[in-house]
Amino acid sequence: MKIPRALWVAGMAVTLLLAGCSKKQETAEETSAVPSEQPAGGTPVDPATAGEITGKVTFNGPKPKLAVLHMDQDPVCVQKHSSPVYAEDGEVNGNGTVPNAFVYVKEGADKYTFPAPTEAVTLDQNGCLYKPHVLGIMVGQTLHIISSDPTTHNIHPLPKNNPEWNQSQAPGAPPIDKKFARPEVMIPVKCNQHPWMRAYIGVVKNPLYAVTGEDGTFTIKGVPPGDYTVEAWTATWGTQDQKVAVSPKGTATADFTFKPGAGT
Amino acid sequence: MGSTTLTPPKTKPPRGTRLGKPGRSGDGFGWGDGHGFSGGPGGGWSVPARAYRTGMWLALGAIVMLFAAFTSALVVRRGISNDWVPTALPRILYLNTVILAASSLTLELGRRALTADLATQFSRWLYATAGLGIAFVAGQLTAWHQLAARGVYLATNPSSSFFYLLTAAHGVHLLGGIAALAYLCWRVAGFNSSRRTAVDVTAIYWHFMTGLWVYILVLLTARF
Amino acid sequence: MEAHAVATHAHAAPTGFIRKYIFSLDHKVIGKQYYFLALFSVVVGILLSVLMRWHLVWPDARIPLLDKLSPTGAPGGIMTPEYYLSLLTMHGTLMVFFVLTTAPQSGFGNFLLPIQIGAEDMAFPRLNMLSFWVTFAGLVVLLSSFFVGDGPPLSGWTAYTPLSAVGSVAGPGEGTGQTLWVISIALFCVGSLLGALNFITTTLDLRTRGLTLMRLPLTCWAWFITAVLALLSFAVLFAAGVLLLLDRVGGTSFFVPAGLVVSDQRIAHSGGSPLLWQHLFWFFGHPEVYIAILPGMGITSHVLSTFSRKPIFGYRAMVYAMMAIGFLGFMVWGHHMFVSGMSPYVGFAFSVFTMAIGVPSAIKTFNWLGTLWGGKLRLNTAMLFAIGFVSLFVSGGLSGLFLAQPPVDTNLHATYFVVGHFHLVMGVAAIFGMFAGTFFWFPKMFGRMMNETLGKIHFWITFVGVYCIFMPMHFLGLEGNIRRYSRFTDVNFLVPLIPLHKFMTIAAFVTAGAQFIFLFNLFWSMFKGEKATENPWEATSLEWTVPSPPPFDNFAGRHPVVYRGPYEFSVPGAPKDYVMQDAPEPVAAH
Amino acid sequence: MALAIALVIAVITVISVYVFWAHVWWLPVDVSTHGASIDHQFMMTLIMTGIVFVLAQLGLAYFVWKYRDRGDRRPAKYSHGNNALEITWTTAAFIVFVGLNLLGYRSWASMRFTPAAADALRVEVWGEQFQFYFRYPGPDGQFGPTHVNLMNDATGNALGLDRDNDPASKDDIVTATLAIPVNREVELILHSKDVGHSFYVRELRVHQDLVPGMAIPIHFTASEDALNYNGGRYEIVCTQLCGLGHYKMRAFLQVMTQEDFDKWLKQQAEEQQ
Repeated sequence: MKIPRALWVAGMAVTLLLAGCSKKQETAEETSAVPSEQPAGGTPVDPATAGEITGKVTFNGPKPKLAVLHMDQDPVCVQKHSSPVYAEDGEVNGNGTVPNAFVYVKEGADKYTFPAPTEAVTLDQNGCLYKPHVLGIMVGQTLHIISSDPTTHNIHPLPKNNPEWNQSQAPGAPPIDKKFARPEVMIPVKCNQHPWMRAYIGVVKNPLYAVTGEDGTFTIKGVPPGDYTVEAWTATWGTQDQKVAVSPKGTATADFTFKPGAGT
Repeated sequence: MGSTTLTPPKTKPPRGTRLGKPGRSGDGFGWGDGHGFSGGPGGGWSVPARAYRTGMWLALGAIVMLFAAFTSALVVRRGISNDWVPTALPRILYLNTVILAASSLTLELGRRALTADLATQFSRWLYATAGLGIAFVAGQLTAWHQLAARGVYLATNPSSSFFYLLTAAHGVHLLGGIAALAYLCWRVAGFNSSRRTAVDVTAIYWHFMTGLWVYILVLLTARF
Repeated sequence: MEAHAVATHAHAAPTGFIRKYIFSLDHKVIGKQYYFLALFSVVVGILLSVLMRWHLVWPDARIPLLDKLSPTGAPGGIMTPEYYLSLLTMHGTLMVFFVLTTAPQSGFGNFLLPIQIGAEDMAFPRLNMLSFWVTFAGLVVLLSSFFVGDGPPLSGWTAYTPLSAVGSVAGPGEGTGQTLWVISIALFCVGSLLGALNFITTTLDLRTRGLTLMRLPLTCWAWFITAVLALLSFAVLFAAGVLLLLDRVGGTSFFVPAGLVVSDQRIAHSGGSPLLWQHLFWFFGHPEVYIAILPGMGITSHVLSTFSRKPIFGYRAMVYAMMAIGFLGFMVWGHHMFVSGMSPYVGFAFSVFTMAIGVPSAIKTFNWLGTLWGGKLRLNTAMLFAIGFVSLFVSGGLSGLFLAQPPVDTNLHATYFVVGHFHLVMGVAAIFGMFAGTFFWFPKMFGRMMNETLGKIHFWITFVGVYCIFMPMHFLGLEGNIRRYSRFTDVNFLVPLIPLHKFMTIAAFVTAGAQFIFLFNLFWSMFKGEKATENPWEATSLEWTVPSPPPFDNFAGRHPVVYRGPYEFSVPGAPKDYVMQDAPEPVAAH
Repeated sequence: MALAIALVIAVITVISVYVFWAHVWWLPVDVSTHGASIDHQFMMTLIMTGIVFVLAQLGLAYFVWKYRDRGDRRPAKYSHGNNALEITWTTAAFIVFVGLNLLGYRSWASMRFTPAAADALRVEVWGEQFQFYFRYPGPDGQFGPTHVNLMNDATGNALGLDRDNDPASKDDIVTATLAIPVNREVELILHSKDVGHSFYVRELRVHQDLVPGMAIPIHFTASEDALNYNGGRYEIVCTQLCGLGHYKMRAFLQVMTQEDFDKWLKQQAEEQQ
């Protein structure tokens, strides 16, 4: 949202205004231009030969102690929970597996065309937490934001590559539908009114992504045969890459093990 | 208030004939107590020359407030934080200072020539002043280039922020002065020892700009 | 710039439409341009306040058409908190700058100052035109923020840093909207500085023969002192605006301290001072409130004296009081900052000056009452609004005495007590001044009379209405009702206060609706009003010696000569109950 | 018309005075030891301004009615004023206004000019969009350093403490509710992580901005009364416009007996170890 300095030096307010307008149009054009970014006449995926990538994400180290989230300031949030709520980032199961890791095909799938799905990805605000905590979405796909809480939230994604926005959603207000024009892993989402609330959105160019479940495992389906670089992302320990080869109708395995000290 | 000279009675300021109503002579109205009033009923009406001086002094008052605000910001900013790194000023600034001081001098010489009704000399000094003014601005731009070449930009540290801010603010005001000088050069033939309000008013501004620059230089170099 | 203006002054009446009405050099046209700019702004500003009041008491209500205006600001017509704050910012900015600073000073002042001092025009007509168009550009830039990015900024008209300095991460509207806001204010500063320079020069140097300073109408004194305040304070706001803009787009750190983490994002600034912004802003901001109210005081004095048919009581005391207000006005800005983290010793010193500035205000009030005392009051609409001004000024001024004292302010700071105080004393009081001025000078400006019946209906609803809106704010303040909250449902102690808020909102709807009566009266009278004579009010100052409306050069080549002060009413032995300022005949008593 | 305006002004005056007089809306209960002096100064101001308000408004109303143009031949009084009167009311106003302010000096001085006692309970207050956090120094009495790169609300480390590496941080207790013992002086040190906020507890008569880049100390003592109202629970609200969530930036203040406070603190400490 920064305006070029040269314009300021000129001091021409009207010019600035135009800059503001043209910037807006630019964004709109980019959104509409997204499909054409895909290589023209790219290969469609043949479902008959597509395989899958599975694996699990583990953490090898002392299990981090998760802090209790203090929701005292908003009684609505407190009432939604009967027991203390712990921070979600850095969560590790007893057997060392890691839920809420984002795994996606980083390289190797560019030659295929993947039209953005028409169905939306839903992000719910429930108990003053985001459900899900980590989610993936395709460029141009709709993010459908709803609230199950009788309190006002604001949804504030903090992207580096996409336009920032920040919008309140009162109880009973209509859902908010948004799209992301450029790939970005990951976009943190924050509610400033409940600052502990955090979601991560992985915006990717293809549907070849998954989020590890409660048991720390994941499955990426519909992967056309070929060689890929797969990346796993965690909120606490950063990312890891791995090369995998998927044979026709085959299942490739990619396990990721994170160690303490890495990451942010 | 600076209203030291009264309008010469029954003369029009230059250019008054262009848009003014024909056949009217200028009266020095305005004191409300009849000072400077010399026309009888039916006399003409125009703005007395002292109004331009008043206006100029007021403009300078506003500029003083502007730079006073910048100064207080500088003093506070330098005082409260520990991230202030003095910026070594390019030496060309001192040359620029001499150039600007010289331009004030040439302008004064020009005004003397005007008092003596030496038209050719007046125009020469006027051109010299404008030339020196442009040289000063060019020198300031050179100083910016030298700083930028050293990797010192607006946001590099607070002292460089203030350096660029104050030099730019002064430079913009000085450009106004150069525009006024250019106007004087353009209409140089219209001035003489009794028609000179525009020259005198410009001179007030120009000398003020010289003094302001010296003040800024002291502010930027002083260690306190 | 000055050099350019030299001698281009004496101008003939232009003939083309553009030179006559758009890029006019005529102070009367420019005055009307300012007046209508302010009128437009005040209509928008009131509309915003109605929307805000609506949302405050029915926060979940669907406001019709609002979702069309801003689909993200009011999804489904329900206003979001950020949109509320955007409207709040725009309401404050429009009202303070483009209404209160514009209409009483630049509007009426431009139209009347040259005529009242017997001059043909302002000293620098080209600067005058420039100052209007720069102000106009400022308004356009400000309003454009409704249509770009996230909409207008949400940092309020005070734009406290670092909220206003760190960009969109701090909230919606803090991106492009806030940048446009700063540019708009900078433009407004330039326009006001040019205007102030012109006013001062005109008053000092263009007074006609015999018009000594102590024979000036109090309106001229008010405009003059206001212009001095504007000249000294807007330059400082301009400087602050430049610094803020550099912090926003140039990466500097004047107002942003080190180590900020906004929305979990580290801010790459270091070492700036948020209090520096507050000091610079309020160094402008406090004189600004006097810029808003002084012209209203001048108009009120003028109207009260005229319709009391009495000389103003204590003319010199009035002048000195205005000078004292202007002077002390520069030494009290810290009273906005008692709880800001400023040194408490400095705070107390500021409070002493602030209490002292109440003295000249009291003097003025006593003198207004003294003017009414023993008068022969003609209670027309202009007079009613002037009386209303005095009442509102007293009410709002007295609540300032609470806020001026640091210990008392501790509990009232940033509550509705403050909102009630400044709306009464510098908001509606100043607007009552404008109404009085409009009814009083409309005949001179447009050559026709306004309708008195409509005027009185409008007065009654407005007078009672504003008391119903703003007096309860003081009660809310006692209860600790915080200002700038977009709803009162989320803090327990605010919930019981909502019924009172509902009462105020209804009063606001009625009062805002009553303004249509004024608008109708204004435009209807412009074309259909009764033709005005040269001096319909039997007033004494010079503008009533020329036709209504005045000719292009005001006095048609004539030079008025002034023989006496401006408020010579009911002079014993005089043939009528008023003596014109330019009447040469000797008068029995003086 | 004259009677109408006189009556309206009089009615407005009477209603306004009545609402103040009858305490229809009034100051909240005061539960601090210093609040009485503030309330006293408020009352002094209210009485003084009340008198001026009534006299000025009723005077205005009376003059408008009394001196209306009745259509008779009585001329208006030709007077340019009275210097003696001017001097009198100028002096009187000066003495009353400035004198009133000086009366408030001690109240302000006792709150602001002296630091907190050495044995006061020290608590840090941190504001951010849109939440208050409170930090107790723990048994060592030291507040550990805060690291901006570690500040992360989602991990519950809003203040950026490095408990593993900073010994002073290890026992620090961070809460979202401010609990304080009754009858003991409390010193709050106010910080802001992002933009300006303000700390206001109306019942405590405490109000101070949180300014980013500054650590601002304030001190107060909750009086015995504090336990008696609303279970000792009061609302802390933000009064400095800080962004879209300003209207709900709030926390609770819980006043407790010293024993309850010790227990509470211990429980918080256990939860965070």
